[in-house]
Amino acid sequence: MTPEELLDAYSEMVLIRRTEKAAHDLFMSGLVKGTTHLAAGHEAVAVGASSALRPDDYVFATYRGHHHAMARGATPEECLAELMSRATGLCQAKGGSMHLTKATNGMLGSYAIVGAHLPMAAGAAWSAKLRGSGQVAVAFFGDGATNIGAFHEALNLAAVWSLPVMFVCENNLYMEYTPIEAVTAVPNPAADRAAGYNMPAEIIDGNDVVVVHETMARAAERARKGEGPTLIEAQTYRHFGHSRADPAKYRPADEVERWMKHDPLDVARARLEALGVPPETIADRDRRAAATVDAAIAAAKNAPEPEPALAFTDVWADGGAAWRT
Amino acid sequence: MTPEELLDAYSEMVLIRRTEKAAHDLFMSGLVKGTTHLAAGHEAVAVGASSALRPDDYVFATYRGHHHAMARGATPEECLAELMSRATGLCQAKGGSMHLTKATNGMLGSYAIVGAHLPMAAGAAWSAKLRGSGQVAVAFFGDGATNIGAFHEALNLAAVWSLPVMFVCENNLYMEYTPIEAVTAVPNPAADRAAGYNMPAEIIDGNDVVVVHETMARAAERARKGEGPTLIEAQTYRHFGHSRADPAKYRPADEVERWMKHDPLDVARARLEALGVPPETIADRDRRAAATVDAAIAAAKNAPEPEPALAFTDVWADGGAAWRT
Amino acid sequence: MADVTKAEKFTYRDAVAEGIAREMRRDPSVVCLGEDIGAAEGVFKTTVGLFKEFGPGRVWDTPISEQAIVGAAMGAAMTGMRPVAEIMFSDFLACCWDYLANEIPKARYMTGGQVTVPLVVRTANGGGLGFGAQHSQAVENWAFTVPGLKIVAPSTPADVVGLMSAAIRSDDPVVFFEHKALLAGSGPRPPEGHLIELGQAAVAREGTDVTVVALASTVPLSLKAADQLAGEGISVEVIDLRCLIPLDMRTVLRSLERTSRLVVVEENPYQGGWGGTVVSVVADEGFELLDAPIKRVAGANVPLPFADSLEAEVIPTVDKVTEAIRRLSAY
Amino acid sequence: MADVTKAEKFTYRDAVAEGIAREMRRDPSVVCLGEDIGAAEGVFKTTVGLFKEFGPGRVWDTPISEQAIVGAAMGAAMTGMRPVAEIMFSDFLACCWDYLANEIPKARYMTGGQVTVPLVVRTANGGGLGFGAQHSQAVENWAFTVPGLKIVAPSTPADVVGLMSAAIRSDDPVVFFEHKALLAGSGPRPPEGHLIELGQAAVAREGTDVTVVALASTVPLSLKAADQLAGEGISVEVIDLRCLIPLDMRTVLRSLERTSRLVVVEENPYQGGWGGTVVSVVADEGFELLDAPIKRVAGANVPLPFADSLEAEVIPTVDKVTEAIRRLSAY
Ligand SMILES: Cc1ncc(C[n+]2csc(CCOP(=O)(O)OP(=O)(O)O)c2C)c(N)n1
Ligand SMILES: Cc1ncc(C[n+]2csc(CCOP(=O)(O)OP(=O)(O)O)c2C)c(N)n1
Ligand SMILES: [Mg+2]
Ligand SMILES: [Mg+2]
Repeated sequence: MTPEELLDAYSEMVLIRRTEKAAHDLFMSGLVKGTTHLAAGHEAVAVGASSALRPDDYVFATYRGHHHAMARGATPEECLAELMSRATGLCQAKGGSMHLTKATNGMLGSYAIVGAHLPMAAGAAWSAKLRGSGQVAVAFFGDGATNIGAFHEALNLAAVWSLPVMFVCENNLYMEYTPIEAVTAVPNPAADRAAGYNMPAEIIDGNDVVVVHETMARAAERARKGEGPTLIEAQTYRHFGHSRADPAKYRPADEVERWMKHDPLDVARARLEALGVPPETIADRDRRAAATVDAAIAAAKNAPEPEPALAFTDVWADGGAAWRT
Repeated sequence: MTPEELLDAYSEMVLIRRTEKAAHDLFMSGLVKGTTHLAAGHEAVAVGASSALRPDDYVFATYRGHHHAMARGATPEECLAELMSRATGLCQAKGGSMHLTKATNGMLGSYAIVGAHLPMAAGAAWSAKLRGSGQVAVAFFGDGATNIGAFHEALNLAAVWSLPVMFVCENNLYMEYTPIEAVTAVPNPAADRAAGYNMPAEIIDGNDVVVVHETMARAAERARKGEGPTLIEAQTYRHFGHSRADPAKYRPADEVERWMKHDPLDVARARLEALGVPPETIADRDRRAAATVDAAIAAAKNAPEPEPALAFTDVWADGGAAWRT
Repeated sequence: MADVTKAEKFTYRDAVAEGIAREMRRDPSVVCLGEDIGAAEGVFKTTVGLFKEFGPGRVWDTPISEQAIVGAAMGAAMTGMRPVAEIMFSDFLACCWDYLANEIPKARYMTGGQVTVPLVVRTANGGGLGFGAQHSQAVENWAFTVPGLKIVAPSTPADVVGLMSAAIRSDDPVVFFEHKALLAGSGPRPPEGHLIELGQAAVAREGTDVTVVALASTVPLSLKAADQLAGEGISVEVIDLRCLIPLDMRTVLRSLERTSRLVVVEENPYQGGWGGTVVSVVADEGFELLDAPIKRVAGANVPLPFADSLEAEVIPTVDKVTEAIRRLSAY
Repeated sequence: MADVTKAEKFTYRDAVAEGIAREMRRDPSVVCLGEDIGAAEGVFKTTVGLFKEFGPGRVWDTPISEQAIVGAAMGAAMTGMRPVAEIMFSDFLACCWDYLANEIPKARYMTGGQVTVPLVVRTANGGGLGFGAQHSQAVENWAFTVPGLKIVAPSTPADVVGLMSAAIRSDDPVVFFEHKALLAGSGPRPPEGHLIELGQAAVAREGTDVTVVALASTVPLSLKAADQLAGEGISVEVIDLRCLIPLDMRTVLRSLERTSRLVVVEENPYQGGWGGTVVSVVADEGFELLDAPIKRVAGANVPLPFADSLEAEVIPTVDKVTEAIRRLSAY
């Protein structure tokens, strides 16, 4: 990554962090309903990965997907409006926090059933291969997803068909409240399975955006050359609880502290400083992100609620919901 | 195995072979309806395994399960009667070839959805562990089952909970008509996955009843000692096609020939002869098996059809089928 | 007195844990398994206290492996245990549907009665909380398509306890739907030993003009509608089915003998909803009782939208129920 | 002439492969995937010729991984392809139910219309061949519980072709049920370009006394019943729905305007069967048309037994249909 690229990546991460903080506060104040799964702490995975992709590549994410939507170009306003049930939301308030999608940018959705999107990503990669488009597909998923059947089926298919797909596990040590190590037979829940699919695997620092970027760039290159899928296990940590108001008391204090000290924003900032980027340049990006998010909050608050009729659109490709003739 | 044990195992295998041959002929002559999946060629897996188990251990098999039902004590007559839709069949003609079950002997069923019974076997092993009974459970399955999600979930759960269960893959190189190697990312579809569950695995000659017996005995001992599950990949081959009248033309002639020369009955017979068991003793067992099966065919043919009312029994534990009050 | 009432506040959520605990105390073969149900006490707090009281030998945390959870429960049930498996959200039943559709309900029948599968699959069902398309569905109709499953969906805390006891003691497999929108509601704590036979509907409110058949979340909804309509001089009888299988059609038909008018209120979608089957029994066996068309107030035939205001458009509401009843009583 | 007829024998089984082939010729984005569909040409021989004509780049053999098959089809459909995925037996839809229930039908709606999922899931459905409890089910009612899926279930070879073309060209996801008991039957080969709009029922036989609504296997059954009853002076109209979604209730209600009597004949179980929904529309909107109770002849609420004689006890038969019609016409 060039210093400029890194600075842009840093800016994007800050923007995500601030948007997530806003989501949290808006949830607490009752303006965001339902549930949210904040990815604060995971920003480097999304930004590092996306910065290594082509604009026409495909990304599939989970219910913890704000960072992936934004890394692929969804704006804070679109995201917050969706969370706040506004008509201007990314999904017209029909998806919510768990289903952020920005299809025009190849971000093909956030899926809330653990593991379900891994076969979809394999399918998108198959499609790219069939069309000879040179595109790749990426599925981001949690450590907990490595124990569900769809994981196994997707990895085998991708390997057998030599598909241009990357499976990126965001291993944050926990499922909802239970540590992944308590329910998994191997220490590295994703990487230790890769050999069973004859698939190359890497375990990386998911909080270092440069490492993520470089790993993804290599894997994408392999994929585009027809050399098949790669599995990447990115070690990271969430700053908030699993969802909503979860205080995450099940996590030992020293573990939390250790990871908080390894904040992906700090890691990137340190790299920027080491590269000689002046502190004021960085601070300026911080300020710009803050201003963008403040404006997004205000805009989302002022945006209209969805029309009731929206409940009956877009079941079918003709735009409607008619089930009988 | 003592010579006596081996002779008994041989006899059982011959009995299975003859029963399967009868099933085939009866299918061809229209007396067996629906479908059959013959296990001829796989006998050593079932007999070797069962002979290493306690009577109260649990066995779960697939639609290709005649050999497992018989190895656990189902008689040729019970089996053939079931296949011929007789009231005296193992399952009262409600199960058919694909669902042979002999629950009184711990043979808890044959399941026709690929892979579905692996979690069940883990559950039976969990039950044994909870009850401290010292029992073990075994799931037999095909090579094709190693690519379905339930396989992955069952193996992980069994390993994490350290369950007394053995997963025995009967790798006969083919799914229905497609070679397993065409759709699997690793050469040994079961064994090469075991490391992903931190589970010991062995690849064995599934056509040598002694090898199967000894491998299973060791694995069962480990399981009973609380040392957890084992995966066994038994290499074998089917003598008939996948099901019904499939002539299995998709298999290369030299492959068929090679395996036909490695018939489990021949292997066992050679071992018996090497142990000094006189040929006439062996021939006597052959004759007895033939007589038993001939009698079974006759008895099954003469057995009554099921009463129509049987269609409405045993939905519920009260014996009935009432769905409303 | 106020304090006593406070101390006695007994929620639907509490009732789930209490119902399970009562059976675990009685019968050592009852064991629980599911995701985050142990030390974490369940993401809906419906297993609070179980891990503490019964320990890790009877309350087992699982990986995210719905097939393994329900499949293992099946294997354990076949071999002497009475497992109570939690599937966190009922939408995820789709991830282990083979077990619910093809394995558990058929094992007894297809073995000619050789095996028994006494298990309970508990799951949080239904909408109204803004959880969106994949976490809000009322899917009791999925289970209803499968002969061989008993189906329970209680509407009150006392019924949760009484039906949970019956479900766990049942030698048949039971799918137990706990409605997310009811979890916070409260009601009287039933006495020890409280047991409600499966397949017995309750007449939640007596009335003479229109019969409303409801289940789980639609029971309080229908009762509110009945309250409102009482002011307009319409007398509504509300039947809480409590179970879909066994289905208590006797209570429904008996009510129709008096009212001759039927509204079925169900949260699952209209297409393929359980109400269709209820209506078809009535349209056959109860045809001569009817003085008016039969109406169904059901979920719309669309996925569930996220926004509250949109969700209300597509699931049953008090207004939709009163509207349907008014039209029938004016017929 | 006899030879020509012989040469032209066109089975339902042939029609499946032909229907797919016609669309594959027209549109290079149509690709097939499934177990044993390639060189082996399908275990039901419903993909005969495809591998030979279109090669391994368009006809893909898969592992036994139903979730990967349908999930990959979804991902491909979202990105410019029109996959046709085979699930060998419809019972196995349970192994990938999450995709059918939660993913495919909801993707467009929950993204606010951003994604389109033009795929077909084809599957061999239904009983009558003695395949037992896990390979004989008619499960079109499972799909019917899920808003967002179109559902096709043809009864004739020509309809297979015409509906397959419509299904593959549809921008909505379609579940296409091929009935196992109809595969060997034959009929005329439709002309090139034959296309049947989804959601248009066919009046398979006109009549004036009783309307019979049928689907797939129950269409020939109902036609036989109608033939028999013609001899008794009862005139039966048989409607072949052809699709469950869109559901052509207009044709049903219009028929009832003349007959005033309805029998629904469906192979799936009575509990939760699609007939309940058809009946409930009629009992609401068509109440005043009715002169008699509505009858459903459906699968019994039991798993499917293996033995032929037992299976006949629990699935619709000509005798059960004639019996129901006779009772209605005598009402
Ligand atoms: C199939 C399925 N089972 C259970 C859940 C409930 N659930 C939602 S998130 C979650 C934990 C997932 O953990 P992980 O994969 O590590 O992702 P993380 O939340 O840590 O990002 C669970 C169990 C679900 N959504 N889908
Ligand atoms: C989930 C599922 N998918 C597909 C099938 C259809 N099917 C039955 S047997 C079979 C091949 C299984 O191969 P393998 O596991 O190797 O066992 P084998 O038949 O060789 O003993 C297939 C695909 C099925 N029964 N279940
Ligand atoms: Mg995690
Ligand atoms: Mg095989």
